[in-house]
This record gives sequence, C-alpha cells and structure tokens, in this order.
Amino acid sequence: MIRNDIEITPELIAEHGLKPDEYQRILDLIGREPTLTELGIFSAMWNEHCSYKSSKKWLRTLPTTGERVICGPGENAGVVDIGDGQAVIFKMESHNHPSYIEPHQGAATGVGGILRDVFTMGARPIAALNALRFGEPDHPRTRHVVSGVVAGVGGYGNSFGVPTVGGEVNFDPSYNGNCLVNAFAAGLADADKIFYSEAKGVGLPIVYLGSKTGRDGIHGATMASAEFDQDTEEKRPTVQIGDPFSEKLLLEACLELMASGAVIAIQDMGAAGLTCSAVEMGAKGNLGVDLNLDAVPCREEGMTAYEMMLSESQERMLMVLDPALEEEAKAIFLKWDLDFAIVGTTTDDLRFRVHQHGDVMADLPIKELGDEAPEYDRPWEAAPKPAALDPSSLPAPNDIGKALEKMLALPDMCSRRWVWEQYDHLIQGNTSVGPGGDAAVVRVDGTEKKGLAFTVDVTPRYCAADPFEGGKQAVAECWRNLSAVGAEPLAVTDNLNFGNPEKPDIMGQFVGCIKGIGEACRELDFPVVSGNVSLYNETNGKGILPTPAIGAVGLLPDVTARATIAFKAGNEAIVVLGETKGHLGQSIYHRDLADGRDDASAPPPVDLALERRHGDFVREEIRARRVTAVHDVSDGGLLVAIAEMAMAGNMGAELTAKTDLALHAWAFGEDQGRYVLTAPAAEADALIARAQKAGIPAERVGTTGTHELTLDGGTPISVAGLKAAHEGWLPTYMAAAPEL
Amino acid sequence: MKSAVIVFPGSNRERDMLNALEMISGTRPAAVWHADSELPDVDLVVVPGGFSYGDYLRTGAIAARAHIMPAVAKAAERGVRVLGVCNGFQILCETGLLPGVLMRNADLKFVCREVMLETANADTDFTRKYAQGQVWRCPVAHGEGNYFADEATIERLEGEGRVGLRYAKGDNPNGSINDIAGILNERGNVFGMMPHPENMIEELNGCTDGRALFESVLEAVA
Amino acid sequence: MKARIKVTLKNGVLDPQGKAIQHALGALGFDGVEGVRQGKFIEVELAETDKAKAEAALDEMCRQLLANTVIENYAIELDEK
Amino acid sequence: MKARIKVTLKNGVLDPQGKAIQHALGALGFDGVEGVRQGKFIEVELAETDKAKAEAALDEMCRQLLANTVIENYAIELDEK
Ligand SMILES: Nc1ncnc2c1ncn2[C@@H]1O[C@H](COP(=O)(O)OP(=O)(O)O)[C@@H](O)[C@H]1O
Ligand SMILES: [Mg+2]
Repeated sequence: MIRNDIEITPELIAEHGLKPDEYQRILDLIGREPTLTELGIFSAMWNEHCSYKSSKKWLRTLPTTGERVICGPGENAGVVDIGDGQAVIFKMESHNHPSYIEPHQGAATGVGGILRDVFTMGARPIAALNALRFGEPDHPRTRHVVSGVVAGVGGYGNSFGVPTVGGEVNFDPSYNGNCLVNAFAAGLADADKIFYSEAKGVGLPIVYLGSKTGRDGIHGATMASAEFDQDTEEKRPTVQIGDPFSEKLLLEACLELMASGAVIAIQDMGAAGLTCSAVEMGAKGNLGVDLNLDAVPCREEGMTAYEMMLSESQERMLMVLDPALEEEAKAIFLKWDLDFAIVGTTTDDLRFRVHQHGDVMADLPIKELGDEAPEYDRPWEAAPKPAALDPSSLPAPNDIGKALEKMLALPDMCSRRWVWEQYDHLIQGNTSVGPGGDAAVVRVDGTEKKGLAFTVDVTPRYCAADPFEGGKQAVAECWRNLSAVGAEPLAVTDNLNFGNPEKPDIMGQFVGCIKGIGEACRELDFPVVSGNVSLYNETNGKGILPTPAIGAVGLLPDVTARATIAFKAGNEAIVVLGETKGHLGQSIYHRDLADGRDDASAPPPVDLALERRHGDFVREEIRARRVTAVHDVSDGGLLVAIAEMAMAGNMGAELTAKTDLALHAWAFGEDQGRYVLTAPAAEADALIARAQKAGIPAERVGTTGTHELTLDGGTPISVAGLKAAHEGWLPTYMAAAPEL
Repeated sequence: MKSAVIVFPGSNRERDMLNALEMISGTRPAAVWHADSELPDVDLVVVPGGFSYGDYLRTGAIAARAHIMPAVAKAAERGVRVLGVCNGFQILCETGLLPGVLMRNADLKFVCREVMLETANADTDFTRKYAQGQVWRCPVAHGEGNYFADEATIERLEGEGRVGLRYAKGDNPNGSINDIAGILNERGNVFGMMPHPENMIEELNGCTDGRALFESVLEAVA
Repeated sequence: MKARIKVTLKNGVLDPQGKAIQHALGALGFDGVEGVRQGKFIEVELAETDKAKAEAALDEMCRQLLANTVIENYAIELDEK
Repeated sequence: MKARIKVTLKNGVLDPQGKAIQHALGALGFDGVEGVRQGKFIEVELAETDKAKAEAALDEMCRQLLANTVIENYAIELDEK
C-alpha cells in the first residue's frame, strides 16, 4: 500500500523525473508540499510526453491551418475536410520505449492507443500504417524486436478490424537499444459530427468507460513502490497488455453512444490515463473536476489513488455525459459488456480534486497543471552545413547488374512482404492499393469511387547529415508518394523521434528538422494537423538518428483512376520526370555499396517549387488516365525505382542511359523530385511534350518487355533473379532464429 | 435471396459480408445479434470472419456457445444453407456442424495474401458456378486456418466429395491437411472455408473471382 | 476454491505450436529435444467451497467450453483447503 | 526424460483471455466463477538423462524462448525416473 502522506524527498522527486527547479515551481504554485498523489499528477502532466516542454516552442512554428483543416493540433487527432460533408481524422504516435522492453505488447498497445485517438473523435478507423526502426540486423536483440513488434502491430490491428495498409521499416545501429514504433491511424466521420475533449457545463457527470484499471505502466511508481512495498514477492511488471477485443467493443459502443447524443465531451485515456484525460477535459472547458476514485472500476484490489491516477491500463475512455441520457448511455455499454461508471462531476471552481475513501488525495489548480507546465527554450547548436560529395570520389561497381541485385537485397531496401503479409490489409473491403506501392489507397466506405491515400516517410540518414534538408525531404517524399498514386495531398501528421534534447547538438537536429518540415509544409500547402514528439531516444549516451516521421493523407475523386507501380504491358515507354544529376551523397549506394557508413556529405537538396510542379503534373496525368504505371524515385535511385516497377509487374525492360554522368551515378543517384512513368509507346512523345511544356525535364529511358532488364545493351539482368534476392532477405533473416 | 449474417462481439468482417451479399443478391441481409435466439426466415445464414470474443481460448470456441447458435444448428437441420467464412468456419467446426478443427498456421504467423484456390468439387451448392478443377484467385487473412481432422474423417470427407475447395498446389498458406480450404457437411448445405470470397467481388479488389461462390448459393436457393 | 486445469492435445492430433517450439529450440542450440506439445493451463477461482460440487462444476466447464473434447484432454486439480 | 512446464502471467498483468473465458462461463450459466487466468502448459521430451542437467537446460529454454519473462513466470516439473 502506498501511503499518500509520504515525505517528499529529493530522491522521490528525481524518481518522478522532476528537476529541483521544477519541484520549486510546484511549491510556488500550490504554496505547500504536495501529497504523493499530487506529486504523481505533476510528474505525469509535466513530463516531456504530456507537456511538450522541450518542443512546444518549435512546434508552434509549424503551419497548422488550411482551407480544409477542420481541427489542427490540440485534440486527439487532426480533422480534415474531404468534401461531401465527410472528414478524415488522423494522427501518428510513438510507442518506442515500451516496444523495446516488450516488443509484442509494446507495439500492440501503441496501435491500440492511436486507434483510440481516432475513434474518440467520432471516427471509424479505416486505415493504419506503421513506421518501424530497428537496430542493425546483426545485433543480438534485433530479430526478437522485429518479430515481436510486427506480431504486435498485426495482432492488434487484425483483431480490431482495421486494414494495415502501409508503413516503413529501417535498420540502423543507432536503434540497437532503442527501436522506434510509430503508429498511424486514420478514420472517417461526418464533418459535422466530430467529438472534442473540451468539457462543457457545470455539475455534469464524468463517466468512465471501457476496461478496468489495473497497475499497468505505472512508471515513476515502480521504484517508489519497490521501496514502500516490501512484502511484494515479485517486482510488479509495468508492461501494458493490449486487448484488441475490448477495444473493438469500445469502438462500437462509443460510436453508438455518440450517435445517441449523450456525449458532451470525450477523451481517451492514454499516457497517465485518468490524470491527463480528466485534467485536459476540465482545463480546456475552463471547468474544475471532482473525481471519486471509489467509483473507478478496478481490476486489482487495494489500488491507491496514486496508482489509479497514473495507471496506463488500456482500452479506457472518459466522457462528460448529458445526464438526461444516462440510462440510454449505460444500456449501450452494458450491451457491449463494458464498464460504465460515473466517477466524477464537472465544477466551476477550476480545481482538480481527487477523493478516495472519504479523503481528499489531491486538490490542485486545474489550469495551471497544464498551462504552468515548464516550457524550455533549450540551447541548440546547428551542425555546419555539409559539403556536397564529389561523385568521382566513389568507385564504379564492377558490374551494375550485380550492384543492383545486391542493393535490392539490403536490409533497408528489400521487400517488406514478410512484414505486411502479417497485417490484414484487406479487411473492410475498401483497399484499392495495399502495401508494396507508393501510397496506399482506400476507398471511402459507402461511396462509389472516392478514395483516400496514405503514406509515412522519412529518411533518417538525410536528417542526420542535414536536419533542415532532411526535414524538407520527409515532407516532400510524402507529397510525392501521394501524387504518385494520383492523390491530392491534403495534410500531414508528424512523429518527431530524437535523442536527448538537453544536448545542444541533438536539440539542433530537432530544430533543424522542424524548420525543414515547416518550410516544406508551407511551400506545399500541406498543413500539420496532428503529431507527437518522442525525445530521449538514446542508449548509453548515444542518440538515434534524427527520425521525424511524417504521415500524410491525400484525396482521390476516383479510385479507378489511381496509379500503381507495376509495369502493365510490354512495349510501353519508360519516361523519367525530373532531372537526374547523379547525387550520391548520403545515397544507399554510397553507404552500403561503397563503404560510406561514415559519409558526412550533403543529402540531395529538395527544391519545393519543383516538387509541387512535378507532383501536380503527375497527378493530372494519372487522373486523365494517360499513364499506365507511376513510381517516385527515392532510396536507391532511378535504377532501383525501375527495377521495383519491373518486379511488381514481372516484366523486364530495355534501358538506355543517355547521360554524361558516370553510369552508377545515373543509376543510383538520389536526386529528388523525380518520377518514373510508363505509357503506351505511341503516346510517349506527347507525354514528354506535355511535361516539357509544363517546364519539367522529361526523358524516355527505355521500353518495357521481356523478362530481363538490359541497360545500354549490357548483360541482361533477370527480373526473376532480382525478385528472388529482393523478396528473400527478410524471410531468410527472420527464419534464422524462429520465435513463437 | 434472403440471408442473415450473424454478428458476435469481435466479428469484424461482417460489414464486408453484408456489403458483398447485398451487392450480389440485391437484397441487404439481416444482421443478427449473437444474443438473439431466433433467426429470421432466410435462405442463407452466414457466419462471418473476424475475431469473435477475441478468439480467446480457442478460435470460435466462445462464439460457438452463443445464444444464437442453436438456431443456426436448427436452420441447418432444416436444410437452410449455412456458410462460414474464416472465423465463421472455425465457429462451425466448434459447434460440430462441420467436422475437424482449425489449428494455428504451421509457421505460427497470421497471413494475409492472395492465394490460388482449386475447386475440388464443383457439384455443390456453394461452388456450382465454378468449373470442376477451376483455379481462381482469393485472399486469405487468418492466423489459424490449418485444417486438421483424424484420418477417418479426412477419408470420409475426401471419399464423399466434401472437400469443396483446396489451396492450389504449392499455395497452401497454413499447412492445412490435403491443402483443404473449404469443406461441406454430410448433407451438403453447410460449408466452411478459410479464404475470403467477399473481398474478391468487384473491380476495386483487382479481380471478381469470389462472386461465383455467392452466385452459386443464389442459384441453389432460387 | 482454486482449481488448476490442464488442457492437452490428444495423441495423434497435429500440434503446430509444439512443432514450431521444438524447431525453435533446435535453432537456439538446444540438443536432444525429442518432442514438444503445447497445451493450456487454466486457473479458475471458484466461490464454491464444497469440493465435490466444485469438481463437478469444473468438469462441466471443461466439457462445455474449456476443452474441445474432440481433440483435447483435460485434467482438473483442486486446491485442498 | 519428460518435463512439464507451466507458464503463467505474472500477478497484475492483464489477462484478456482469462477475462473473456470468465465472462463466457458466466454466460453459460456457471455461477461463482471469481477469476480465470490462462497460461500455457508445455510438455518437453528430452534425450538428457541427468536430472540436474535437464533442469538447467529447461530453465534456459524457458528464459530464452518458452516464457516471456517480462510478463510471465514459469515452473518446471521433471518426471522422476
Ligand atoms: N510534432 C507535433 N506536431 C504537431 N502537433 C503535435 C506534435 N506533437 C504533438 N502535437 C499535438 O499536440 C497534441 C497533444 O499530443 P499528444 O499528447 O501526443 O496527444 P494525445 O493526448 O492524444 O496522445 C495533439 O493534438 C497533437 O496532435
Ligand atoms: Mg489522445
């Protein structure tokens, strides 16, 4: 039993992640020593995760508004108008640390959390994506983490019933002790039926919904409880277990409840569940909150106020209820076998009061818990702008075909089929383009042809070399992936994963990336409507590669006019859009085939005006059904893009490199803003003419056909051989040490 | 055709099935809640895919004991066609309407991909619109589709033409015995299958090979 | 009253999990693993205080739900009070 | 040598399966079921004939594969020969 009147020692304060000056701030704010429960509440509200104390200043610089933006950052997820009275609601969130400790459950609960964020706002989830970063393949823990994370992501989404349609996977030593699991979810709702977390009305019941509260994930408390809790025979695991079945019930019950008109405000319980959700709802509505913990449904006996306030048990919600509809609301939850308990009331005195067993366990000013959270302008230091790489410093490969095959079988470049075949990407029956292409395309349920496209992207090695360009590039690549399927890019969400912000160089990476993201989003009219920051991702003092993952959503008026990457027929012209300059700095070729792991040269620069021009052109061509396949050029460069199209279509091509560049620079350079298109041979000239008229460099580089790729009349490269290499690496790697 | 789709807590492909049946039969099926004890008067009862009750304990085990299931069994007795897809197949096995059991996939992984199916018996109410031996495309999405029954049962199933669908050679995604993808009861009016024909019925799906399965039932009850 | 129930696959019933575990143990370098079978271990807490009644109820539970008696055996063990 | 391993969830760890089973038992009319926890029961057949060695090997197997020691406990029982 943890007592509430325990002496607040400096050690206890430190264990709660509060700095001495932050504790002083608490003392000044409340004019007395906090109780243990209050200390817990402060630690939850003022930690990096909830308060964004290191990042807030910079997040404010992001563009968050736009014609279609119904709700930007500040709610559970962003809301964007997609016409016809409909809205898409989406967000991305990290579950990095829990996933490293227990990969399966960590990833599963990450997916559960983001799905809840989306349906809390009244949306039925229609798509999930996941951006995953693992340690180097040879690291002893990597396989275990990969296998658990993938099983966890799949296990939760499959059972819940949302199609997992895309994502990304990278391997890098910087993630050896700190994997990244970033989960994205999108949902669909009527634009006039969005639910928010702002409480309204005094004296109204606050209702607890969903699963019961247990001692899951009580972080700060673990150490404390070890001390106070001498007679526990086993150290309490803090791992949260996902229960997708309960979440599915919660979804159905919530949507039914929302349709009933009983919901005034609603908020899911995520990190520091009851504390964060109750404080946010009250503070947003300028109301106080009185909680009666005796009414909270508990899974375990003897839970203290401290534990209940900090528990991160999953599949729970809090709402302000219209009392007139209480019986109706309750019946819905009982029908779905979920807990429904009135645990509090809204008040007009702006206090956050927590009662248990007749005692007041906490009594704090509710606004200040959020508003007065520390905010830091952390010192930052920008790394010097890197110089461009001299392409002639890189050796040419002996055999370009062998180099291509090797490249396609690299951990970072191989097929992710092993991953996404464990995800149900078809459920709901609306998947038009699943994993394996540029962006996923999902038909809007109930419409004939309207569609939404989704992608998540970032190239961490670019961000490490030049945070600003890397930030820009992440947004540009999203833009490109959406355009490449024919979608109009609407808006983005971000998941900013970095190391320790107290180090000026790491903070410099953060600031640089945000500036780059902001600039790209502004230039491309691509507002940031939601997001999440994950800092302190480091092991033994070494940070991860800066990884600001961007998730993006686009709109298609007609999914039958979307493009896919596969070659469709023989004798079609292959046209490259955009200029090929052979930029090899930070390229996969340099890093993995030319020994450039320590490359510090500049990543390919991103020209945003050109991105827009090229993307707009490609989208128009797709919508006019004038092109038969489209793929953007990214990691690995042009030849890799073409090979991916060939493998997807099981068809070869004859290619000619009309260039002054060294062949490997032409083939593997990672210049931005490029697309590969195919069109019937007879229409190639017209396509090129249209592009040039739009001011876009376009060039025919070959013709589809046969079962081989031939470059400049060289040795034919078997597409089947490439495919075997490409498809083979991940399953082979994972089979080496099977897991259960 | 009048049809009903049973909905359990945790079912999640019931909407796909409702939509598919409506698209193909022209009539919106009734969605029947697990806690009901009666079925409407229908020609076809479908137990859809999903994770009923989280598939906790054993797949389909808890759903098989739901209130509505005796009514489904009675309907089957009366000769009403009953189709179980994926979790529905697992549930029908658990209720005993179909023999055998679906174990975890041999590689213990959930698998979602397109497979080739072979119509092993085209002379059934569920497959008549396919040609005998026809190979067609259909997605699977399951973690426990590894069909198993004792030798005697398998022999009977095979001998009586009750294996309706098989995974085409080399395309068995789960280790299922004899590549079995779908089986019939003795009378031929109850059919269970792991793949999802309801996700292969319109241009959006890239192929419409799954339609013929529903069209077969449509014809059978006409 | 506390009960522990072991549910095991009958002989001859395919056990993909057991097979996979055996294989994985081999891959991890454990030699001489000649067979693995995986079953379930279910702990039930009952209000009932009469041992005979509890046993009868548990047996029914196993038959009706906890075990699929076509392929599984079960064994019930009750805490002595 | 034959071994039986029980793998159970640690105290306090949520057991969605157990919860669902408990609920289902209630729906089937079994009263007084106050809690259900589901674990695994694994039977392993070893070539090893030395009890101490077998025990050590099994312990390693549990740590490395059979149990997820972050959330699970395990208990090993060896056949007396
Ligand atoms: N990097 C970011 N960019 C834009 N918005 C952000 C970012 N990080 C967080 N936000 C916004 O801040 C709010 C709080 O985020 P968070 O605490 O992660 O949400 P939740 O409480 O739903 O988990 C959300 O509305 C989120 O969209
Ligand atoms: Mg939230």
